[in-house]
Amino acid sequence: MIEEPFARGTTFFHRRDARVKLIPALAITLILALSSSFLVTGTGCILTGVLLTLSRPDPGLLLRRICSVNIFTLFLWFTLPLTYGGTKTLPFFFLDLSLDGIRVATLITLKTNGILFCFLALLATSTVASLGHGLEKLGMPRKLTFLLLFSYRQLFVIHQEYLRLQRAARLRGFIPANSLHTYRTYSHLFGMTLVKSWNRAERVHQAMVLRGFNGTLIPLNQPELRREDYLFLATILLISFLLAAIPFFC
Amino acid sequence: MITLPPLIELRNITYSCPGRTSPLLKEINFSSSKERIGLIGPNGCGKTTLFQIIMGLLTPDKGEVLLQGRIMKDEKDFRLLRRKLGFLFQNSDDQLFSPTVLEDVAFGPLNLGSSPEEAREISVRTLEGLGLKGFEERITHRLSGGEKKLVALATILSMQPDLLLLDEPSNNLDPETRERLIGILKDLDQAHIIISHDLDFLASTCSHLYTIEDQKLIRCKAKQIHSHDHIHPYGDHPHQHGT
Amino acid sequence: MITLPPLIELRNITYSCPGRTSPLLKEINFSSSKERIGLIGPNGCGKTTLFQIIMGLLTPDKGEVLLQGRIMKDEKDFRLLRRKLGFLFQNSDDQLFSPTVLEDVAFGPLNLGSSPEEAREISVRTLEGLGLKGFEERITHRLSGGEKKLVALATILSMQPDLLLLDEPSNNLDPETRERLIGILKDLDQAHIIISHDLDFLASTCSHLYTIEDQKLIRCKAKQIHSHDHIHPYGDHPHQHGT
Amino acid sequence: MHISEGVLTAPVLIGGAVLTAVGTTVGLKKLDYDRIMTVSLLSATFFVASLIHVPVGPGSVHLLLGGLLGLLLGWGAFPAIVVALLLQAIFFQYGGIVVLGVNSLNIAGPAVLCGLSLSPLLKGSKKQRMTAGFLAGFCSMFLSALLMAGAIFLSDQGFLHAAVILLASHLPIMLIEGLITMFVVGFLARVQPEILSQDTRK
Ligand SMILES: Nc1ncnc2c1ncn2[C@@H]1O[C@H](COP(=O)(O)OP(=O)(O)OP(=O)(O)O)[C@@H](O)[C@H]1O
Ligand SMILES: Nc1ncnc2c1ncn2[C@@H]1O[C@H](COP(=O)(O)OP(=O)(O)OP(=O)(O)O)[C@@H](O)[C@H]1O
Ligand SMILES: [Mg+2]
Ligand SMILES: [Mg+2]
Repeated sequence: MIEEPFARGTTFFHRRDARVKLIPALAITLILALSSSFLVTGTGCILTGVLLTLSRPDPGLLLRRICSVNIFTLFLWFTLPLTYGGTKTLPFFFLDLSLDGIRVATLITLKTNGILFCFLALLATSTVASLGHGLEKLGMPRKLTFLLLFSYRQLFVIHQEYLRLQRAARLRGFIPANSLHTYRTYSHLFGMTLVKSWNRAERVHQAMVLRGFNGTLIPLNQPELRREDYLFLATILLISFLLAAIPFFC
Repeated sequence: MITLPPLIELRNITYSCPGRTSPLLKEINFSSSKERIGLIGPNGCGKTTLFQIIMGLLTPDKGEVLLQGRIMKDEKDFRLLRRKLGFLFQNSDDQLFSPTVLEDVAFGPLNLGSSPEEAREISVRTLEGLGLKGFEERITHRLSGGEKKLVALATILSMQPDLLLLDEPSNNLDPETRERLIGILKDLDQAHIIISHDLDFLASTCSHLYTIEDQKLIRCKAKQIHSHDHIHPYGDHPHQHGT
Repeated sequence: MITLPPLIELRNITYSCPGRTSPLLKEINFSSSKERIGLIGPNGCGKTTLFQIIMGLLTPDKGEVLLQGRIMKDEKDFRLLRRKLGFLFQNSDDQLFSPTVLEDVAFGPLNLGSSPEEAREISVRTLEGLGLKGFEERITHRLSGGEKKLVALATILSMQPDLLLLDEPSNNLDPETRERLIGILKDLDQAHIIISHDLDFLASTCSHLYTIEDQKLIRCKAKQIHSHDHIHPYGDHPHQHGT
Repeated sequence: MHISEGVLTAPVLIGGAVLTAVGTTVGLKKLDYDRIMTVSLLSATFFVASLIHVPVGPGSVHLLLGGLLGLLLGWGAFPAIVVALLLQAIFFQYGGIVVLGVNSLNIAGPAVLCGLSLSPLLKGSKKQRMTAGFLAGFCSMFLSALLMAGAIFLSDQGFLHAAVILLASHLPIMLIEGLITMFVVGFLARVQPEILSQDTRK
């Protein structure tokens, strides 16, 4: 089942308006993504790690998330030290590992995880619904917001429909293997899900029309920003600023 | 004394499904103002189709739909009609499309021209009336089946319609929610037409019954609805209890 | 004389829904070989859940499922079980996924190792047995509700199971199809367990009834099933006719 | 099929973001509110596809089906894919906000391109339809992998070998995508041909 497990919680982070989390999340991500300094990325990783701890995520779940995101990093660790080239090498058993390759792989690992921590602390603590509205307030086109929110609403229905069909296939002795039969079966399961979604779209559209929808979407006002929100925004922006300024002091 | 025209009237409605030869509904005449009506009939006899015709979602081959004596001709007329009539779908998942309950309930009023504050206020009030206080920020897809049904009802009631068309509202409800819904429907001011296979449910919420037989809409005999017994409106046809 | 172990047996099955505190089913013991059993009970009492546990789709908190005296431990064991037991879903739309009827019915036999010719032959024969001759090339998605139900039954029968678990098979069927289904079930060799709210249907297809009450599976008194009347096995609990 | 954050340099990130913004704007322009539900639901379905794991060799891969979405929606596939990736970023933290532009471009660009160029074949014979399906799946995946490798290479020339390995490792996935897209197109043609012949692609 698709869930938003990190959004369930009542910490200070969970209670903040999505907007004041989106802006600093973007700032920190940008700083980390564009930096090539170990100091910045290392400090960033620690800072975002602290933020993440404050948002009190479920440890087991957190570990699984970190692992799944680091699969790509692992790929880099297996390839870059062998293929990156450069002049300096590090002998390792019978291999010559590229020092530059190791350096780059480390840097990317720091960046990836720093950004992941920042994401988990700031964005995963809001539901998609509130993030969608936050993004719209921050200037995302309205149609795109509605696309996001509508597909978010129907995602669960469609996924469950698919799972039920898959269960039916399993009950009829279907065991996935490397065969044309398997690929055809998956296509049929997915194709049926697609047909159902297509037809559901028609009915949901009718539901909108019945409620007076005639082409313009009127947003319902969102809660006002509170003092704590501004305080939160200022604090994290200050931290990001300091992070960005590190190279100028060292 | 001037007699007001009925709120809703059907005149000579004939409708055939695309791709079928014989019509599903044939020369149906019907009018209703402030009654509480139950509509029963075997599967596929055209009950849902009839509701869709009334709401202007399907166009009949022949005949007219009238709102307060005025013939509904085009989409613009039907927009007016849709403010007066609320249609509850058989499947609530098709009816709820906003992420949170409050947004979904406020969607109608906003489209009808309420300001965001008014819409919010109406929605909160409607939810309260249905015993759904505190549900405002809940995510709709995470609600239980019964809760979804009640929220779907709220999205319709917030538009303050004069007549409710409810398509199998007691389907898939557990006994408590079902009882709660009966209570709600009894307390509401609005008239309603309810499609259901659940005769007990109809007995407690409606004052008389219609059925569709041989493509015609027929009013059932009066006494049938008032007995709480096991009644068989389909007469001598093979019939089905339960379901 | 050696007594064979029962085809299916449940031992001390306890199951709680995720996120609920009190268990839905508690220490359920049951066994069946070649009987025709009806299972009734109010909405949400755990009937469908019980079927899912038997099929290995849900794992109980405690207790075991046994097939012919063998404890089913893992997915591999349950794969064996699923050849012997056929499960008809409450909603046929969840069960049919191939483009045409023939492909859907042949899917099971193909997975069980039949050659394409054999699978086709078995499927054609199964469809014929259900009075669905000529349906082979029809698009499953476009069938009527009743036809879908019968095709879903065919997809299960083509795997030649020893026991059928049918979850509300008469739901949403019109009276004729329902009668036809009763005839089919009476003629089949297989034993079955049928969940239904439709007591008439159970009376014509089952020899005895079980119900789930207070988390327990209880066998109903013998006479109840033979009366064609409106019986209330739930005793004094609030109950619901229809739906 | 995602590049995680931290690999790409500023010019590549900005380039990707700008092109994605353009593609999305075009897609949204062509999308009226009558069709927003269809696109939303297909976007959600596309997301669900990414949760489906099919076996390949000893392991398994998840589906992408960008080519299929391109065939069904044309330009509309662009915003649909952006939305699906945004949802993935939020749900699973695969590829976040900063790389969203590049990742979307990598998947949606080829999807729209293949969709628009191959969709006329859908109206043809069964053979043509199957070919269109296979090519849409195969080529859009190939182009996506190529773009992904290109983006990595452009960021840092030292990544050349890693990029080549990445591209090669996607070869079986391209085949699977081609086959599955072909079968799904076949399925739709039989079960609900209106979906393939809708005039929604512009
Ligand atoms: N879009 C369509 N194209 C062709 N036939 C249709 C279409 N929609 C409905 N039908 C057919 O019209 C008939 C009436 O359908 P309708 O949904 O009105 O029945 P109903 O009385 O509401 O039945 P139920 O009790 O099962 O809800 C059915 O036989 C159905 O197959
Ligand atoms: N995945 C789930 N998570 C939490 N609760 C669930 C889940 N599936 C079912 N339930 C709950 O378990 C209970 C039993 O469900 P089940 O489907 O077995 O009932 P049933 O007896 O088949 O009812 P019905 O007659 O309505 O089909 C219900 O209260 C339901 O809400
Ligand atoms: Mg209906
Ligand atoms: Mg059930």
